[in-house]
Amino acid sequence: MKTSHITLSGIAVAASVLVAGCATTPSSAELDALATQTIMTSFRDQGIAKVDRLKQDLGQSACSSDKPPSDAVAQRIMEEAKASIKWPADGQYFGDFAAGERLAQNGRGSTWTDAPGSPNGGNCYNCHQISKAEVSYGNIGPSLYQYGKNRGISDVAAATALPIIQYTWTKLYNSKAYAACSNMPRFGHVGLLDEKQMRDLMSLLLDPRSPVNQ
Amino acid sequence: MKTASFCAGLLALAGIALVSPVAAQTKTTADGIAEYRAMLADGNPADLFEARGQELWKTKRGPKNADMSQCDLGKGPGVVKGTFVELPRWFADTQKVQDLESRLLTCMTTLQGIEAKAVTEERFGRGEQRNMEGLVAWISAESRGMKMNLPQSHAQEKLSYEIGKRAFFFRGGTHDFSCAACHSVEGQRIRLQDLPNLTKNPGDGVGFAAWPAYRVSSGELWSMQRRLNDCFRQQRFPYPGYASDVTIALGTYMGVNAKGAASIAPSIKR
Amino acid sequence: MQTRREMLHHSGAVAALLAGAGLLPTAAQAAWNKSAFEAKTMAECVKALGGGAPAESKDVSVTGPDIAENGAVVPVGCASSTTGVKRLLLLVEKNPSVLAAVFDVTDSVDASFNTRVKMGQSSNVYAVALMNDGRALYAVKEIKVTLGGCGG
Amino acid sequence: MADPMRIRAQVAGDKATVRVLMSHEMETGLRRDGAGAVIPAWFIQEVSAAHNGKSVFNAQWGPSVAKNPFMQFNVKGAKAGDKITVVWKDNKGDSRTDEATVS
Repeated sequence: MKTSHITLSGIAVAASVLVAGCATTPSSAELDALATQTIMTSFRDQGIAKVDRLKQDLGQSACSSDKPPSDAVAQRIMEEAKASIKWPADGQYFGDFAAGERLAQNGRGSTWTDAPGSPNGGNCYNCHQISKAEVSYGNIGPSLYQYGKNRGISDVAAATALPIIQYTWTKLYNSKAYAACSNMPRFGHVGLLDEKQMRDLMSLLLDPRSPVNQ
Repeated sequence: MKTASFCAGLLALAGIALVSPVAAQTKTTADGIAEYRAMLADGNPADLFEARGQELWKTKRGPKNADMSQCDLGKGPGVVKGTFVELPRWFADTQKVQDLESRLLTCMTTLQGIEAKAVTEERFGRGEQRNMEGLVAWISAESRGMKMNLPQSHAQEKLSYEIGKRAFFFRGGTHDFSCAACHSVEGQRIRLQDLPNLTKNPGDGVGFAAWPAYRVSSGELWSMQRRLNDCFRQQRFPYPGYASDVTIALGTYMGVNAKGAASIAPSIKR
Repeated sequence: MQTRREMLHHSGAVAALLAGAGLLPTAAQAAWNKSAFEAKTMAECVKALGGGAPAESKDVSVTGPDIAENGAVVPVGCASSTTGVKRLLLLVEKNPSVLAAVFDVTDSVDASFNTRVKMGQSSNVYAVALMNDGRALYAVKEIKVTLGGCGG
Repeated sequence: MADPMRIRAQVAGDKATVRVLMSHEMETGLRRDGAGAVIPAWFIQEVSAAHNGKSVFNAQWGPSVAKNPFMQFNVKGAKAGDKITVVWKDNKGDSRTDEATVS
């Protein structure tokens, strides 16, 4: 690999090369290596946020530039994500929509100011419109207002509802199953939310009695 | 300006607003927020920090009992006006690309003899960090209205930009976020906060041309280093070192992209 | 929350005893009116400042945004266009204590003040004019406080 | 000692509009620090202003006035060159007096 000789010496070497009037600009691969080196040496552990969070898996590294990954790579990311899905142990997809609303409102968790073991919120309103009563919502993700109603869910126990239910569970569990470079966290796969919390969010989105579907 | 274009966008959607109560409500909310921001603009507590910074610049401090009047922010010793809109830039004496804060840190250590760690290891808003916040408030205010114009002639300045760009798009952490996840598309918001597209010039007084800023939420003056630090915290990343290479490179990337944008720093933000 | 409320209630009662019922400082350098600042309702607060039963009036105005991006700083104003105003008050109904500020008006200033207050949640905000004849006139505006930022 | 106030006093017709920023924590006494201990109340309680040495109003504030307070008022009959003085005093007995010239 062409860039291996500079990965350890890092910026200092590259800098001296450039200062010495190197006629050619560094290659893209060399810049990538330098950037990685810079990132790795600029961060430190703080609280629960350790530097190992900078270790990228395929989905992260392939979605780390202004260009999307190749179709083949994107396909692989999505397939791996689909294979990662764990369905709820007892086949029970639903919980408490009121608890789901609280989770959707909660943007906390996993930062270096959060205590070890403190639960994660869903961060949902940061990016999505959900219940109509909450006017402070983001728009990075699509509106989820009337999510279940718009998909014709009048009874979550109906057999016809199952495909939508499983699609929704999959999105929450590992959003990369349907979009390789989705900006949505992989709540189930990474363990940000537990099964109970996922069920509560499922109810918020799909239960006909949920404020979302009024 | 940002708000105005946002409202214009909503007016363009008026057809939808007529038939959709949701869109109509969004418009009301956006107008209300714009009204709130306008009310706060006259009387920005950043003024208080500017006054402190101006005083600090000429105050003899540190083991060397020196003031900052010989500090070179890129336009020669003691020149302040116009420097803010050209940082980060290459400095020959340190052989580094430096942003405003890392440069001030150099001046505080070399001119005044203050220990670097008294700044880099201090909590934001306390001690020498509080002094730093005053200094950046005043120094940025001295370039208010001027257009961002970072130099890109030195190879290291170009390198800093390229590294910054890659750091901007770098996904990581528990939530798979990158800077770009929120700041690479127009018209996006987290909750009701507009997210400028920082991969290009987002316009006068938006994004890089608006920081440092007085943060209403904490009642403190936030420097760019602190702004980036809290972005990374919310990204669920580990802790970026104060004035570390990655934060300076990100400053170069955003600052170069903002070329031509008039600075309103220090501004006032939620 | 409840413990604190009880505590405040208790100290409020003590303050009321110390102040002596209805005896209010009228000197220019008036001491800080503890019982007014511990009041939980507009009526209680106005009473502590020597005013009568509050009545809504077009002669008083309250200004502020319809919606606040952050409850930590909410710009509000109180004003009165009529003569005979002795004091202007700014109150936030749902704050732990309702009273935010009292301005003693003289002929040398407009009966109009702007400041910024903290609001713990969406609430009615009142401007109250205490008149020389003891009347208490008010205007009200609802200000919605939104959750902002990433929420972490 | 507290930082100076920033006072802007500008003629507007037959009066002057005065805008004041004060540097103060305005701590409510209801918040807790990281260790769970109550942060004691610390806030400006009394504010007054004078025009060429003559008092124009007194105010009492509670802890719900926002941190780094802002205040705006109009002084009748104030002309360019006149002096506006603002005084604040907090619940710990600290105080600050600053003056501005009407422009």
